[in-house]
Amino acid sequence: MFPQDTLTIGGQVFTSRLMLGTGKFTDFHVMRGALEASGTQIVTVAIRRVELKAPGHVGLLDALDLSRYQLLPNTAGCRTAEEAVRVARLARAATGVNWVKLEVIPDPRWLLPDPVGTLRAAEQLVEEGFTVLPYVQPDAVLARALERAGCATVMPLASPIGSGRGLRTGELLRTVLDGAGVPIVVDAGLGVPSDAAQALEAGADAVLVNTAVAEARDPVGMAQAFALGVQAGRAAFLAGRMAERDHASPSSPAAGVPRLPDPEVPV
Amino acid sequence: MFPQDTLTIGGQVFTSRLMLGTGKFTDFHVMRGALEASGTQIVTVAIRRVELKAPGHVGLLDALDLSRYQLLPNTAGCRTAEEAVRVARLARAATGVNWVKLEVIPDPRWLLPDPVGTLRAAEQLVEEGFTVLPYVQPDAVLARALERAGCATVMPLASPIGSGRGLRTGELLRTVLDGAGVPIVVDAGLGVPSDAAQALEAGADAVLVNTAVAEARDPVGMAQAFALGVQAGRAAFLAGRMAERDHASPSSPAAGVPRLPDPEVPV
Amino acid sequence: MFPQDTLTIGGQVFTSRLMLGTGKFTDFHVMRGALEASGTQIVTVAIRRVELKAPGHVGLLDALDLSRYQLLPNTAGCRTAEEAVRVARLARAATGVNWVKLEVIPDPRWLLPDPVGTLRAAEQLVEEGFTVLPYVQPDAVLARALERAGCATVMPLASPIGSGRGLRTGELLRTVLDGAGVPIVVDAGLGVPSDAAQALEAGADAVLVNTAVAEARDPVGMAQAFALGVQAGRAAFLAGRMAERDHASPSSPAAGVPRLPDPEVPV
Amino acid sequence: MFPQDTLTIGGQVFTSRLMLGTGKFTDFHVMRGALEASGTQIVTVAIRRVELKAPGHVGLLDALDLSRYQLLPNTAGCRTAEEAVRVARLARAATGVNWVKLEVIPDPRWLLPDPVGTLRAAEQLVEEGFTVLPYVQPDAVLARALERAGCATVMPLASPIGSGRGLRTGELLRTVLDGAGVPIVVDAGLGVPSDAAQALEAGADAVLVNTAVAEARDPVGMAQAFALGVQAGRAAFLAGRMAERDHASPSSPAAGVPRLPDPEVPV
Amino acid sequence: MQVNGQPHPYREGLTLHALLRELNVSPERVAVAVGDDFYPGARIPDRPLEEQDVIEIVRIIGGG
Amino acid sequence: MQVNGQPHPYREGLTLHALLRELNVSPERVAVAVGDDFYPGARIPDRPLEEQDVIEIVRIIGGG
Amino acid sequence: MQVNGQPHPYREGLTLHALLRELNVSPERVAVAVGDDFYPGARIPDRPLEEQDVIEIVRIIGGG
Amino acid sequence: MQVNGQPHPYREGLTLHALLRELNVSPERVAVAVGDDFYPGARIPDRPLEEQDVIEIVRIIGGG
Repeated sequence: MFPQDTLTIGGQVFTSRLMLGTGKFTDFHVMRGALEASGTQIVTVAIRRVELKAPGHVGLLDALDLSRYQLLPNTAGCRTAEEAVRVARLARAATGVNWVKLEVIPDPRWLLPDPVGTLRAAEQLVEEGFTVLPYVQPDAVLARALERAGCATVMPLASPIGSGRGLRTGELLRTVLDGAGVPIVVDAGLGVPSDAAQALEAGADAVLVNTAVAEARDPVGMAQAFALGVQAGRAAFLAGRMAERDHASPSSPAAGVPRLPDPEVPV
Repeated sequence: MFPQDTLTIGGQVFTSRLMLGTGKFTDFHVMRGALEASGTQIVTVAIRRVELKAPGHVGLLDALDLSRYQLLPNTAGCRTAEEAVRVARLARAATGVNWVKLEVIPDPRWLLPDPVGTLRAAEQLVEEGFTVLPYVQPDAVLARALERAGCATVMPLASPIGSGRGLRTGELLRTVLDGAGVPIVVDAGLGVPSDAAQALEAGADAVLVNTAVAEARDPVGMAQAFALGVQAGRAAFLAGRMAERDHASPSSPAAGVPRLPDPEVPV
Repeated sequence: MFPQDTLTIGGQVFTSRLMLGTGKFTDFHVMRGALEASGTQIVTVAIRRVELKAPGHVGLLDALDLSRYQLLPNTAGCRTAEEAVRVARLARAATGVNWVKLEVIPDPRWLLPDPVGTLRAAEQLVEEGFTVLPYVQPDAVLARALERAGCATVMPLASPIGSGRGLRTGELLRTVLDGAGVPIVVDAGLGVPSDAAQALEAGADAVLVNTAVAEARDPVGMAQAFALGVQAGRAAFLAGRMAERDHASPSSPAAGVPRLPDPEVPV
Repeated sequence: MFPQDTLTIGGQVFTSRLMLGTGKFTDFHVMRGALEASGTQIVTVAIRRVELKAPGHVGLLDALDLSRYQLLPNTAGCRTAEEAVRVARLARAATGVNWVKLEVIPDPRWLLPDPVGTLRAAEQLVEEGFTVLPYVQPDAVLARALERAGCATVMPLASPIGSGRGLRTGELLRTVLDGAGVPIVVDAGLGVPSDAAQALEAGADAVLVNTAVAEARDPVGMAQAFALGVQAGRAAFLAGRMAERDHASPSSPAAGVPRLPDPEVPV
Repeated sequence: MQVNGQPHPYREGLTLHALLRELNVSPERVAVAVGDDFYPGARIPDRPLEEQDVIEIVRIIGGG
Repeated sequence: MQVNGQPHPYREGLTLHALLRELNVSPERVAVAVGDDFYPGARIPDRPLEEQDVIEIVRIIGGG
Repeated sequence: MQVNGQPHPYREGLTLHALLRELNVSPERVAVAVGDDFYPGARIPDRPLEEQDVIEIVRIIGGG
Repeated sequence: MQVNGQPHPYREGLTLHALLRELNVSPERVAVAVGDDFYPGARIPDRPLEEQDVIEIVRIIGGG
């Protein structure tokens, strides 16, 4: 749509600003349809232990056209920096990809990330040559520290993971966006396309969505809806919104209205 | 996009759900570009007195490709039912079109419509064979009365005209949408595409935008952004949004995480 | 608290700005405690048919100290202007009080008032010498019409009756408050004291609460909480709030901080 | 008001839940009036270098009745953990008080705290015997870490310091409140009493206010307004709010309405 | 005759006081309407009733 | 005679076409009302005018 | 010996390939860690294992 | 010698009390740090100062 408007992460250039997760889909067929409809170019996956002695089965990687998507393995489920670093290394071995969506989440109820552990793990993984995309709360000071540590993006949350509550952290997101030196990707909690559009309108560079698509009544339709919402928000950001007014301002000229000589008192 | 998903107003079928106003544009060239980019099929215009003895000039109608757009003359500037009815008749004579966006607005500061005068004017204009699209506050009882009076749509406001404050009346809009028998078109106050997407996601059938496009830094780009936002909101409405959760819900499976034997205490 | 800050309705002077409804209480004892704790001076009641052949029982009026409260009978349950006028007359006969909280509500799902019917009934009741307090949607034009009709107040809703959803109509409430000539009483939907405080801070003259108190775990404690919230909001309105800032502004002087000669890079 | 409802911080028991800052007041007289009207028991102060060779003048401490207030010196202006620790030691020497409101703020535009530096300074100051009240972003994981480090409270921000934008971080505040083991004091950004009431209603234990009082048109009146708002919010929290409803629910009984035999169609 | 929305058996010579007695309604704290005439409980007249009268007997209860 | 809200000098025998000519208004894309009669530009009759006529001459412009 | 968080019977001379065979794990699209050594499925060495080895065998699945 | 962030002329034999006198600072309600030693105003020692000392003299002011 804007061929010249591209997003660069870790030295790679993307035209889509919508990242999609692959969790919670009822089957691979629906998942592939949603990925297709979303136009996404970056797809997150998880690392899990092989069920021992279980019969073999078709795997996720067989279901994905790896030539079309940048894989983004996550460290979901890790509670500490140490676990996250180890899972990132396993992910790299399993995929051959050195990108990682870094999640260090000690809290099972709200799934909120640990700022200190996330920063420590990010420093370690950058040193090991990973392209690190850390999941964080919308903390501008932490975001700058992660930039200095060499992270490729910062991914602040909109609301709790999988809640679909929308962009409830706009007040802090604007402080993260202000003067950011790496792409800001709003991740977690987006429920509808207008949430994604709001993030892009505010200046976010991209969004990541999973549950809102996978749990929609029609995941493929919703994937397309999010693609459109992200494009709408980005286009509006580039076009420059009107200034808000406190009062009304007529859209039609005030002069020259064919008034009646003596208008009755209204109502 | 959804060829089968059409909007019918006054017996006419439309594929676009974005109506555009023609006020406040710097010149006809920019206006035409914005109409083009918006994909709109319904365009509002105003009626004003000819400046007497003024030199002739190219008119708006010469600037519009009338074969592509349904004209929607408004009664902006009218303070009473009587003035509005008279301006509607003048509009019909001037355009040959019997559609009218009915505005009865006694209040110059907030440009809020008069519910009683609007209903009275609507009854008169319907009787005279007009296709009436009344501008109102988001009042569900008034909306039903306008339906019964034979109006083709009801057009509740999002916030004051030209304010760009967005959808601030969602709490009442949902009552207008609930059980509506005619298309509900959200008019006035939308500032960015996410506002429009919100309205469509909530179930509105269309939106009307003018100032947000005309006063954008790049009106043509913003017109396209609104087109995308409207499509996104409609697509999401059709796809059926996920249910909101109060707490978090992981996007990746909880089981099988490669945990370390004895995790340190986080942080 | 502010003995000089009084509220005048229908020629009567009040020091409390909290009106309380008497519905939904589990028993008269709790109700009396809540009225006491709220400090209210205006109490709403309803009119209902006597159950024929039912044994007599203690009535609400016996449970109220009528010397302390201005009774405000409502027309709840009336669908039309005609029913509301008749119930107002019955209420006057039953109480000897000529105040009436006018409700004309055709819609059972959202309990939204009919603007046209409410205005017509108000004109009739004012002519009959009633002190009329109409329940309406936050429609500034209708509010002015009710003023001209001689109503003693206008009572716009915050959100649907009994929903406890809070002040969701602030965008329209500010237009009702702007230039109002009679006291504006926010009625319906308030759930917690901060909702009431917001209404008073915005310039509302009073609020009416019922469900939020009657359905609280501790109705007497909640009645006191609302009394405090109303006082807080009114005091803030009189004291004049600070101007909002877009950015931060230090509360402590910027100069003279005992800085270290060469600060490390933060984090 | 609730003598039995007390707040304990650092082993000391307080009946007021409103902390007040002493910055930005036009003069000591107004400041004393505001402290008085607020009923506060905890007062923040700052540490600054003596202007060398400047004539002596009455100091803040001479203007405060130290027998009535717990002094809470802050480290405002410090950019690093090291600066903050040093200022805390200077504050203890200057006041004889070992409480400190810990602020480690590298960012001059938004005045946002550094989570890592704040935690490191907190650990050091706790070890030195300080009662530490750290100013932080609403990060539940960081809050738990500060608890474990021995902090006496956690003080998350509502919006940027001195902005008066109100409680814009409610979505994250609820995660900080959920399962907190120390008092949570909402600090920074509160503009009006309803903001404070919202924080208390949500379960916060106290709030700290400065600019909203000092910059009000009438600081003394606003101090009282905040005192009432805090009491209202706390009382509501203790009384247990009603459950929200999606739709309306009548406050008056539905049965027994004196209906007319054959109601006209409404409107 | 209609009382509180229900049909009520009419009989020749029935008066308002008699009706209230047979309905077991004590006039304190009620109000009565016969057609468009409205009476406080304390001043209910013992007027004769007619077959087509629409009668309303109400009281005050808790409401918001 | 009133034209577009302004008083206009009336003279005996003045017709609508003559008025438009002297006002330098070309009938394309305008509409005219004389009292309660409304005419598209293309079908404006050359009707005689009277002193108390209220005349409106309008066109379409940009509006929202 | 620990495999995927569970204790696993160790026997003298056991190798990594042998372990995968007896666990019925085909090496495509898995990754294996033995302590701090990480191996892609395609390059898993047939290294001897020791009793105190901590072994992890993982694959890619759907996640957000 | 540095005092409150500014270089300050050092002279042989200068003591803390002398410095405060020449700076016209009365010790009530101030605090002083010499390097990592922190002194309440009431207990400021008359210690000799050295050329490389970093001295801080602070007081309490209004702040939030």
